[in-house]
Amino acid sequence: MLRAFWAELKRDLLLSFRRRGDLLNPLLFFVMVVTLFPLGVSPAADFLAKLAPGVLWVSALLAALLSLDSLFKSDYEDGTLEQSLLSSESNYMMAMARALAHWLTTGLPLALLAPLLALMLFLPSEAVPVLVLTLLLGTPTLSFVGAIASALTVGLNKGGVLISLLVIPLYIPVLIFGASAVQNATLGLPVSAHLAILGAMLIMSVVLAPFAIAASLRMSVSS
Amino acid sequence: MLRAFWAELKRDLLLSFRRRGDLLNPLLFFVMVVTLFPLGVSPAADFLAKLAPGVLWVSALLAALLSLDSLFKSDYEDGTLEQSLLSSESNYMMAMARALAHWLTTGLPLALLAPLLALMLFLPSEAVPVLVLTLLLGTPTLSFVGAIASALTVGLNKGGVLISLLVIPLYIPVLIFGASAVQNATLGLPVSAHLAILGAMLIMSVVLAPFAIAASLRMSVSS
Amino acid sequence: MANKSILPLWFYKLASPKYCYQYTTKLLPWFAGAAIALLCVGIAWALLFAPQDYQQGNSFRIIYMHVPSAILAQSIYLTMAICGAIGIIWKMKIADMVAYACAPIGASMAFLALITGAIWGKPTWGSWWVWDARLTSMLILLFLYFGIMALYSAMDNKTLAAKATAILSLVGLVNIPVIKYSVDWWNTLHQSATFSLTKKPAMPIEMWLPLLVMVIGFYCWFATALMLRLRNEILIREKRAQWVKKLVTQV
Amino acid sequence: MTALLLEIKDLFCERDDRTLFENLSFKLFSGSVLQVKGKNGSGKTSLLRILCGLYQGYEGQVKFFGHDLADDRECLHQSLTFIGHKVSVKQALTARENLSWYANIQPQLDANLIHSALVAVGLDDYADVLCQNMSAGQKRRVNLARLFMLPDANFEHSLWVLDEPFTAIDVEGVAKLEQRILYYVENGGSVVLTTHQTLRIKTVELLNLDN
Amino acid sequence: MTALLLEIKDLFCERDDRTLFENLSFKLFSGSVLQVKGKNGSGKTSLLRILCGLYQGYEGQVKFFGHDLADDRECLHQSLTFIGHKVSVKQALTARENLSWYANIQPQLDANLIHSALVAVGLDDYADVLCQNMSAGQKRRVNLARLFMLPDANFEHSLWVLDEPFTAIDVEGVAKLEQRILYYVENGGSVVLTTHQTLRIKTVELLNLDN
Ligand code: HEM
Ligand SMILES: Nc1ncnc2c1ncn2[C@@H]1O[C@H](COP(=O)(O)OP(=O)(O)OP(=O)(O)O)[C@@H](O)[C@H]1O
Ligand SMILES: Nc1ncnc2c1ncn2[C@@H]1O[C@H](COP(=O)(O)OP(=O)(O)OP(=O)(O)O)[C@@H](O)[C@H]1O
Ligand SMILES: [Mg+2]
Ligand SMILES: [Mg+2]
Repeated sequence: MLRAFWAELKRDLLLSFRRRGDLLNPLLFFVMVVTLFPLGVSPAADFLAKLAPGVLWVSALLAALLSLDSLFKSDYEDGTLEQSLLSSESNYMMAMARALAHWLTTGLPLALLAPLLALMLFLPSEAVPVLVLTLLLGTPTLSFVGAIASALTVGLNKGGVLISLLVIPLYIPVLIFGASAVQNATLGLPVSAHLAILGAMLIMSVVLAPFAIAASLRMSVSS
Repeated sequence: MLRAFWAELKRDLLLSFRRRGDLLNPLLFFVMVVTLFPLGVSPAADFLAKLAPGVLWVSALLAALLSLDSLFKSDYEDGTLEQSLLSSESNYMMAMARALAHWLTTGLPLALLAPLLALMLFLPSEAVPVLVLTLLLGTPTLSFVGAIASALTVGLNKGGVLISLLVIPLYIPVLIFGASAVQNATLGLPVSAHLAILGAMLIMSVVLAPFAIAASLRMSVSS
Repeated sequence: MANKSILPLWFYKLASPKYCYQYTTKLLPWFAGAAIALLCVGIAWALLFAPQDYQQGNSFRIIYMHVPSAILAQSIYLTMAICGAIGIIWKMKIADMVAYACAPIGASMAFLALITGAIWGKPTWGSWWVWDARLTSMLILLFLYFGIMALYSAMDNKTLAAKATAILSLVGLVNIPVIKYSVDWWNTLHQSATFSLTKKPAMPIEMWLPLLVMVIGFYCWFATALMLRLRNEILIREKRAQWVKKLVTQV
Repeated sequence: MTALLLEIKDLFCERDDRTLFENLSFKLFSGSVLQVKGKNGSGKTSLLRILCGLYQGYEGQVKFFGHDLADDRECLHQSLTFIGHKVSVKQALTARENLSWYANIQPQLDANLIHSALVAVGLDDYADVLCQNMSAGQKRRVNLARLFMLPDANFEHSLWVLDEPFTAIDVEGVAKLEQRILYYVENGGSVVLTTHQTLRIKTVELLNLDN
Repeated sequence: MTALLLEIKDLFCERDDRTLFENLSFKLFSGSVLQVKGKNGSGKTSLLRILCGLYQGYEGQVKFFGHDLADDRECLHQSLTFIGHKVSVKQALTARENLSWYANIQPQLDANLIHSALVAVGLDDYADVLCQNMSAGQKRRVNLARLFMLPDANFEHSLWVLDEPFTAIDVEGVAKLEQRILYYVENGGSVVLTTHQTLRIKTVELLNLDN
């Protein structure tokens, strides 16, 4: 069981290493969305500081969302997806590996880069650890839940927009708790309840989502 | 010359009509990004009113950007793109038709829907006509400029993130003038200079971008 | 199937489109009649006889549309998700069709709840819309409905589409408790529950009774609309079955 | 000796309101080749995908070693190698990397045979070339190399489902592949295949989908 | 009568540091068929794409009717029909819609012949079926239908470049296609093609890329 898990994980990481750009892209996207706000809205420091938690979280979410489209697409098109599903190894583990690889190449680098961007948006420094923590807890949920939507739509050759439609309602709870935890931290309020909820969502999605992903993939392939 | 233009335009519109959802999707995406902000940042009306111009413009920009990825991708993969380029009709017109079809199915509906969302974000009603006008002037530029990036990257089978990287720097001027025109309108300041600049960018991009698009497509196909 | 029957026989019977079609032919007039009667009585009672609210005056009367549609929007989602699960587990075509028939009705209810809420919000809270937890989660519900409908219409193979939307609606189920308990978990502008099995109603009984009538009337209306859509869907999907051909030639 | 591998009963399949086949029944015993014949669009690919559990739009029964496919696909997938219309090769990986991934997810294949498989399909010079830099036929060969990675010990109980395996392959390659199929079948393996070219293997059962 | 259609001089092409061909020179006169032969990966597709102006990684000269391809592709594109490895058909359009799009962007094709072309490739029943609901061979046939949309009057000066046109096509379809090619060539058309199957057309010039 673990053998297929490692094989899939290794393959996905190798693929994104081959296109080295891909590893950098979510980061750069993140940076740019963050820079769009001061430009579009207002560059005043105190105003930005108030915006910062929300903007950082929203753009992390969008970065995750943007990369979802290609998660299973190329595997579907070149036929390796159906070969994965024909494996006698468990499809649950395969799905888990794919979602994990997605997080390792998008969510994780985002979370690690966040402090720098927080600085650019004048987020009070006492809120920075909470920001990183919420991103570390929240972005895997985004990857796992997003992978479900990606799996559902992979056979439909639509752009990423249908995925967004399916996925944003499910992302909103994560966004609310993540952003308001950071907001609370800037005001010196307690955040442990928020973190606990984020953690609970994380566990739920890591355990349950692979079932839904595997089932959706089997369905998408069967046409 | 016009024959190929109409044939390509008709084909693209027919394709997006076939997947009826596709016509609706950018709109729904737009709606959802707009709703993310109040959730992530703050639901207070006066705060939102100040944010509104920027948020509306940023999300229109993201909606346009998200759909760029699939603009030439499927044509490249199924080989119809090389057939288009083998046409003895002018490639300039073909490129123009593609970019126009993109605008008709994303930018235009966005601009028409914007007043509703402006309401939800408490944008002062006197700024709404300016918002629509700037979107009508600005979104075609986004489509035409975006199509260049899409054409450049189509052979590379990367996700949409590389496109974002190329395109956001080019989108920033549009964003700045668009958003600040709306901002000015909320404050009762004149906006004609901004509109003139947006118009100039529009004309420039409609006239020049198709050359760049056609050349990039020829390059992408040749590998 | 009969040999591994852990479920009652009618459950399997209902799974046959033909049986289901005939069964709903009998039920339909009853539900339609009940819906019309209850809604007429409810509306007349609500608009003409129920007392004015001492704070809000007559504007509160929109509650008689708002609350039933809000409740229904959630119940329909639940129905849809449960049918989706049944469809996946027991591969029952009828369950898939019910789930499909539910989605647009539910979306329209969610939309109605939002609109009536917004109209009501203007006089009471002073704005059409606030970003309150309950309102927001209701909006998410509407989006979920849209997503489900978009996914369904995007897929050509309807068996697969049913399976896909079932998975999605099951995942979206997490939103229902959030809507329900948002008013308790966060202190918000919005009212907390009026209907409860354990507690006495918080509003005067003469306001509350017509609301109850309206709610039941809405449920009957939902059942009617569901059956109509379901029967339509059965005919389309089974168009090559012998009994459908006979039925069509009779007309 | 020859066990009943695959049993199809009363298979019915329609797509887009066109009936592809109905009342289709046949049995496949281990050690034999079944060639599915038919015109373009007669349903060969659909049938092959049903046999692999990749398509569920059918009625009737498909049994592999007595296990109904609708309930238990595990058993089939332990023995199956499927080659379809798609390349099934990751473009951004090298030939060797693709094959070692296959060896990991399909435990019936043996990772130690990768090199000899590459030699067999004539790609030993291209082992470390990215597949995106290969010609159509070379990509196809990488996919076919899986057939050379099955150790002889696993031939029995094993099923190959090959959908037009000779597409894009040159004459010499076709001959080599036919040889391999023959060797495999003679040692207890079973094959279901389609092709529009004339097979030089003699002992083939035919199933014609045109009627 | 037979004009010099295509003239190749000293063509050199390498990909990934492997020389595919060098000092390649040949002439093609109108009314003839040139079959490019070679093993998988010998450079057939690369050569055909160079001839169409779809690949620029070469040295040497390619002249079409005296116009050098590097300077003027207009002239070639007015006469060219290229069928490559890819399906070249939009999945979300019907067969008819695909062909009428082709007729618009490639004015040498005649939109009035769409129906008869569909009949010729045996897809008259599928004219209004979305291509995504077709089998591999049927999609391929939609693409090949273009060869039946060229009016006889345009045969002269016209060039078909066909890269393995028989892929996925059944026996009957191959025969029909060969017939069409023969008819076209006899009436002044010219063809450059590759295939791994044996051609039944007799009067073929060969160009072998293995050396
Ligand atoms: C667009 C805005 C609004 C939305 C989306 C909304 C949504 C909801 C929802 C989901 C329920 C829950 C029904 C249930 O499950 O029990 C509800 C009930 C209710 N709403 Fe609203 N509402 C909105 C505005 C308002 C306004 C402005 C008022 C009046 C001040 C109001 C008063 C009530 C009352 C009295 C109930 C019944 C409480 C209950 O039974 O739970 N709502 N609404
Ligand atoms: N995109 C590419 N980038 C780099 N090298 C390539 C690319 N495509 C093909 N090659 C190399 O060029 C050589 C010739 O490829 P080409 O596709 O022309 O061969 P072919 O004769 O058409 O083969 P086949 O019979 O398999 O279609 C091959 O050896 C391959 O390795
Ligand atoms: N995705 C699909 N959706 C609906 N119908 C389809 C789909 N794919 C194929 N069909 C239909 O099913 C029939 C059989 O297709 P199938 O691919 O099984 O044929 P085939 O025998 O493999 O043909 P070929 O020799 O061309 O590969 C065709 O008539 C086609 O129209
Ligand atoms: Mg086939
Ligand atoms: Mg080739």
